[in-house]
Amino acid sequence: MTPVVRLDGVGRRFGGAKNGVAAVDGLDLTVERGSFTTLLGPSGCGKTTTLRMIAGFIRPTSGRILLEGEDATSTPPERRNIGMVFQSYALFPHMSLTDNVGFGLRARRLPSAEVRRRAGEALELVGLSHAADRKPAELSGGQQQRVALARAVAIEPSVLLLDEPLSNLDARLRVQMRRELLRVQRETGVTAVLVTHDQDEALQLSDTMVILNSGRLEQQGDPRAVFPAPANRFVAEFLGYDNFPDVPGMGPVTIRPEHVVLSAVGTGGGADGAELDGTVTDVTYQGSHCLVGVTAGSDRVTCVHPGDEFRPGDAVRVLLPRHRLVELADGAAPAGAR
Amino acid sequence: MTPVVRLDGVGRRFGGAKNGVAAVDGLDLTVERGSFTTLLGPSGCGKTTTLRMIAGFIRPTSGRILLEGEDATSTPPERRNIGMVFQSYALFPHMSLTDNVGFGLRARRLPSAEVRRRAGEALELVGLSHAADRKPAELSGGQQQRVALARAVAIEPSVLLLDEPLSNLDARLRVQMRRELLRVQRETGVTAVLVTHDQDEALQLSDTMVILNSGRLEQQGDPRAVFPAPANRFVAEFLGYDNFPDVPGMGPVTIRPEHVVLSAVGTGGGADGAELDGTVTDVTYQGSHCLVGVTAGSDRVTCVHPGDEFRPGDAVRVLLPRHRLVELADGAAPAGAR
Amino acid sequence: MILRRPLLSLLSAIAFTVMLGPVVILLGVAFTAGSTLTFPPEGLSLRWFAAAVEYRPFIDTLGTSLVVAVASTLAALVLGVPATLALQRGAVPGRAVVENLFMTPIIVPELVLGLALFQQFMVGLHITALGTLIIGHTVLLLPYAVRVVGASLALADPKLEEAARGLGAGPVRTFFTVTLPVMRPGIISATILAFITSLNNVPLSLLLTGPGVATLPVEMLNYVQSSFDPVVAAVSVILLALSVGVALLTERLVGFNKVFGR
Amino acid sequence: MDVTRRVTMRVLLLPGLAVLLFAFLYPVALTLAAPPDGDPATVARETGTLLSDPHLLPVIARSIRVAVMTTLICLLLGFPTAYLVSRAPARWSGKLLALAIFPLMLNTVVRTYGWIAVLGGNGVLSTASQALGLGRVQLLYTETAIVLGLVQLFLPLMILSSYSSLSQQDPRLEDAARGLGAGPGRVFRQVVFPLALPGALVGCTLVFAGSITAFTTPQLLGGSRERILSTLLYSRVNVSLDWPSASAVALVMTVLVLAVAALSGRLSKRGSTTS
Amino acid sequence: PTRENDTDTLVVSTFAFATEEFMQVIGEPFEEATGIEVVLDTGNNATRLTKLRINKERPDTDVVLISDYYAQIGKEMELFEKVHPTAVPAMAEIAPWAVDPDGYGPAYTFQLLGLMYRTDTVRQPPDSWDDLYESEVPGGFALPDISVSAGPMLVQATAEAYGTGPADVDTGFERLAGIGPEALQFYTRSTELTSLLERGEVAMAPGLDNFAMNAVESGQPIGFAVPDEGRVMTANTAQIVAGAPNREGAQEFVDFLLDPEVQSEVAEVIYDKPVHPDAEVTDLMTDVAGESALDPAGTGYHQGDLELIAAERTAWLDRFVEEVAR
Ligand SMILES: Nc1ncnc2c1ncn2[C@@H]1O[C@H](COP(=O)(O)OP(=O)(O)OP(=O)(O)O)[C@@H](O)[C@H]1O
Ligand SMILES: Nc1ncnc2c1ncn2[C@@H]1O[C@H](COP(=O)(O)OP(=O)(O)OP(=O)(O)O)[C@@H](O)[C@H]1O
Ligand SMILES: NCCCCNCCCN
Ligand SMILES: [Mg+2]
Ligand SMILES: [Mg+2]
Repeated sequence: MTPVVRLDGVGRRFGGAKNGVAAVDGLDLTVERGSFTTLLGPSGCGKTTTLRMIAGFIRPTSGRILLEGEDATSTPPERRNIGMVFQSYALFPHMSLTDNVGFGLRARRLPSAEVRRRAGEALELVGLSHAADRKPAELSGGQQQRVALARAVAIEPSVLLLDEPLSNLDARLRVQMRRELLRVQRETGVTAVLVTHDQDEALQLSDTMVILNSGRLEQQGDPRAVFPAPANRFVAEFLGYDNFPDVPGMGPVTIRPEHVVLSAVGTGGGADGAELDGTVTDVTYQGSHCLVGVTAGSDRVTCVHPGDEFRPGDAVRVLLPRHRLVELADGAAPAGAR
Repeated sequence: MTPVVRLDGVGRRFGGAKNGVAAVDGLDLTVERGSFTTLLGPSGCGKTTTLRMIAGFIRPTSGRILLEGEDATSTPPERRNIGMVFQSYALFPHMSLTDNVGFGLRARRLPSAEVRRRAGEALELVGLSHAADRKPAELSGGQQQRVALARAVAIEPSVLLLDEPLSNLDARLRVQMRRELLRVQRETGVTAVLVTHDQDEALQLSDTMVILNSGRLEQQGDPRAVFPAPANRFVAEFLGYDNFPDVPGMGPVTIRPEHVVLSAVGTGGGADGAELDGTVTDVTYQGSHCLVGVTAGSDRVTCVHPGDEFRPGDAVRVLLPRHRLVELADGAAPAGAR
Repeated sequence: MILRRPLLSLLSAIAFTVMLGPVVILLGVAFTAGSTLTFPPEGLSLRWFAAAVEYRPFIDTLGTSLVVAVASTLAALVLGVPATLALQRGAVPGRAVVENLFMTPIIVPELVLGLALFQQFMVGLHITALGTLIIGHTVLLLPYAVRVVGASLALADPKLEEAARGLGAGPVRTFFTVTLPVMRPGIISATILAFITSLNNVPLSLLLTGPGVATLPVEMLNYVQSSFDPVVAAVSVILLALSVGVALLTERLVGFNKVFGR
Repeated sequence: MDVTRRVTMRVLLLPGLAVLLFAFLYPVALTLAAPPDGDPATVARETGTLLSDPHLLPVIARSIRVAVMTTLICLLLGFPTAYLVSRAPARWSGKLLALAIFPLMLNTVVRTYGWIAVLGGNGVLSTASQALGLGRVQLLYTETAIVLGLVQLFLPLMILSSYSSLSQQDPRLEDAARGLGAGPGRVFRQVVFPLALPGALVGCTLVFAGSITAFTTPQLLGGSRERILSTLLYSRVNVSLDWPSASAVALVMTVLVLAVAALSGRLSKRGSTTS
Repeated sequence: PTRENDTDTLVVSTFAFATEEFMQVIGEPFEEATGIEVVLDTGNNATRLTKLRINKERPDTDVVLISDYYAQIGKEMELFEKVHPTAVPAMAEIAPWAVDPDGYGPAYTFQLLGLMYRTDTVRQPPDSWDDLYESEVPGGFALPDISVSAGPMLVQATAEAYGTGPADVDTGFERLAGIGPEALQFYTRSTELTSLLERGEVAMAPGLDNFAMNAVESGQPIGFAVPDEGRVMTANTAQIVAGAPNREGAQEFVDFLLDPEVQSEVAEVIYDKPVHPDAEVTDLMTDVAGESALDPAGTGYHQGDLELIAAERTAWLDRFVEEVAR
């Protein structure tokens, strides 16, 4: 089966060939029909640029983009049959929900009865039939989000592009909308590509996650394959592997805070893994657990600990279970704050 | 010791006494010196309004506000000695960082050498000394955030007010800035009041968390006291207690997903608690664990499960350990989506 | 852009042609060696510029025009900026009505305003011609000040002012150190528009002249009533060059797109 | 504090309002109602005459026609220009805007004489047309000439007001519309234009008001045959010195402009039930 | 600022035309002769009359130089003083037609209505209004708008040539209505007319002899013809404002203006034809208007019925637009 989208060595520079920036740099990418792909990476890594190239809003400066197997590198956006959901929703403020959702159908010159019917169905899908005649300003953020989704799927696009569609929502609503999104994608069977910088979102939603760094691909695959085996330090850090201890006899390794076992000095011991003695430097209460920072020699280790019994200054023993240690291909520099 | 801030039956209506809305309704609140207090609650519950009344930007329509023990209900904001950090940062776009940070000091007519020195120190505190001469537009979001913080603490305010200062930042940066915020607060010893709707943020940062709902106080206290014992269903839901099962012989109870124990039917058993048999309806991969949704009779239970072995349709046994069940004072209506 | 938008580009090309065509003609006429206002010009010379600079009434009235333009622009800003502030930030009741009220001077024929001011102010209240001119122009420019400055203030984050107050700046200090600088682009563009409008105004100024007091455009109008040579074109080019100088400086310093947009 | 603030704010409004009332509304109302050699009754009578004289009604009609045509053409030419300028790269948009503001600085009389040199029977246009074998064209002293002159006069105002609306538009709305399958034309008509309508309407009001009250251009380009309200006003004030009758003309003009301003306000409100 | 009994300055309201030359040949010599400072207030007839009317109670102007038509309106509004012949001795010396029959200020210069034409396209120089009214004008023609002095003058000249006399307005309008639709333009400024002629947009137009002087002097193919019948002229008059703050100065000024030497200078420099018989008329003036430049009344020129025009002014305006400018 031809992939819905294929990027073939796609690059995009901004601001001239000489002193410009390469926002995207020789990216190869394949999006399979019906799949949910997420593009994950830190701010400025080129996620939006990639998505906008797929949508046709900007053109690659190198490489090719194939849609449904055909070269679409220079097809204008309105002839790509692509549904796009923007971070800011970009709803037409002067149109009712029905008109917003029906816009793409009208652009396809469908008869107006048909437009109304399908716009109605799309609104139904996102549970907003009752508000069909309202204007976007009369909706809450979550509702606007759903309209944007309905508008994008109403045209039955060959691929649905979503640029951080949830990041304007508050935490609770974000979780709720993620479910909604997944449900709509499954129900309609649409191929989806979602941009996010939230690893939870990527893990939860995607069939394939694509991790980008500075316009280049770092790792790609099923979350269940990528998550337990980050290819390098950049990916590991990005996926929440906060600890990079020096373990004697091993190359660069990493371990997740929730896999580190913490005990009072003198207790426990004997388990298979590396053991370090250290001192608690900070404790962050997180409700169902605490995040405990421990300094052990030159290493700093962060542990998720179910109890709340440690206090800064306590001497503790840190166990890094062998089967939880993940070996890294490189010791690349950390992702670094913006 | 007199509390730095005291709200005494403070209320605020918008839009006339008759048909207006009470954004804040008879709120009593005490902020102790040097403490970190968070105001937590869903959108529209009155958090911003409360903060703006403390800052003096709007006046209460009822009740009194005491600052340092003195009635300040009608003191204009410029005479309250309050540092404020806005969600949008509100940095002065036409001034350099030094001038932004020194603004409050110049307003206090300090000699300019002194202004420069203290602005420099404040920028040092947030690690931006190197950018002192830039304009805000030349900074990244996280850097702007830090300037806003430096500007607010530079005046050595008696209380630092922060209105969702982190919600414009992306997830990674948010976590990083939280630490930064806490470090600055501890280092300077300033009294801080922070508004958020993110429970993690509140748990992590606060000495006292104040949970508001529709302008009224729902619960207040040390997170370590509030979190394990939510007073009612509203607070429980807000703190992430997703399950409200019917347990025979008990009143309304709740339990966190991570405390529910899931096993294949037939295994386990015998532990102290309620047991339910059910069917897996959905599994959400979250990297280090899965969220498993189970339907058991009329109940829906969400469980955090460390493994990834369950699939929708599997028959499972759900254990609700007795010591994890939290009894609720009421069965109040859920917080409801916006 | 041009290739992607052929129709829009064509319309816009027509727009610029219509707007700038007369400028080209004006230049041609002003530099002509001939003695009539014909286009294309008959040879090139600077003689009409020499004549323009030597013609006393133009020099004398240019002074008056500049005084009136500067004074009325300043007055319009001094009155208009606080009013704008109140309209944008002050929760003024009946705001729409007040806002429209400030727009009314541009809808009444200026000839009528001129007659009214002459009758009620110059004659009724014995205000000098210069004073009445300045008052009249101030009224005429008020809408520009309120509208253009208002547009820029509407875009500024109101939280900035709260931030300043919270940092201990009183209302006055807040205004001068935060609000005013934030409004700067709007104020600059309002200043340019207002100044140019005043400098070119004829109908309002027509009656508001007195012994020894007239404005340059009125004098130019008088001049073309009686002799029709390229002197007036030359004066226009001089004025144009002055205005363009100011405009270029503004574009250099601020950027017109910032001034009129975002 | 919000009370003192509110009071302060209203105080700020006072000087401007006072000047407006004292130096504009009061003298204008007084002069319109009781011009030299007239009283309110005379003015009312003259207004009645103006509105019933079959020879003067066409003048009103022509004024409206000219102003409407000018406004529409300014909109047709100015809005697309503002759009292109607003979407041009920043380093271009400033210069293009400067170019568009340029004509505001030209003296009206001189500018209008420029048109005479273009539109006359022996003018640039006619010469070109004759060279092409299309014969002599005499556009001067026609309604077309008035409209053309006024369009040139007021295009900058239309461009500026539209630009300020357009530059505030979220550019992603255009992306969204194109992504949904709308071609550039449809995006422009259904998204860009409706959203910039408030700015365009302000521009229309300014242009309409300007066209109704402009005098020099219609007088020089239209001539006596194409008499409109402003030239009628001029002849009442400046030739026959018939001030009551001039007041009547001015009243009609003012009412016309107010009506258009109200209409555009209403359209703008209806169009922008936006956020 | 009101002036009361201000004998040091003299405010002269005058045409905004050649003001520099005006000061040079009249203003400054007068200042030298009397020690009174001359201040000009310039503007067109109507604007200045409007200001006088509104200022009537407390005038700040002493002398007004104004066209006869507006002078007539001003008289009816009681804006001017009658001038006692002893106060302005020169009034006894000037051409009799220039003395106001009602005793107001005298005419001090005059302009003749005739036919301006292009000498290259109009082969046979016109010699009668018939050349306008009864023949096709090759190259087209323009007419004065009713709002310029030549407009009402043309109505009266036509009335006189084809009707019972200058007051036979119906005939005047009727004849004009016959040619109105053919006119290219109704000019509203003298410069508009000269520009039309110079650019060859029209070949003929009724106009005042002064309009032609510049063109003739600079050798352009433009001529001026005096019609055989229907000769109407317009005069510029010097009026003393009722209640003038400096009445004596005003009287002296009017007398000065009529002085033959001053009149000669004015003719030479400003191209205004004198009313004092002893003043010198330039060759250019006689080249353009012939004998009539020397003695207009002698060749049958007259000012028409000013009272009639003044009384009917708004009606004429509208009538012109309705019947002629079509
Ligand atoms: N129009 C443009 N002109 C110049 N540089 C640009 C432009 N658009 C993007 N860039 C640059 O290209 C890089 C990638 O940008 P992009 O918007 O694709 O990042 P992103 O991964 O979407 O980041 P974020 O998470 O912050 O949205 C950045 O360095 C950005 O500054
Ligand atoms: N100026 C105002 N006029 C009218 N109503 C207002 C005003 N400000 C706030 N409200 C209303 O008061 C209530 C509380 O608003 P507030 O801004 O304090 O909420 P919040 O808790 O900060 O919400 P969010 O998390 O969305 O910022 C809301 O219902 C809001 O609509
Ligand atoms: N004559 C009335 C014109 C009114 C419009 N003024 C607009 C001026 C633009 N600079
Ligand atoms: Mg992005
Ligand atoms: Mg808030």
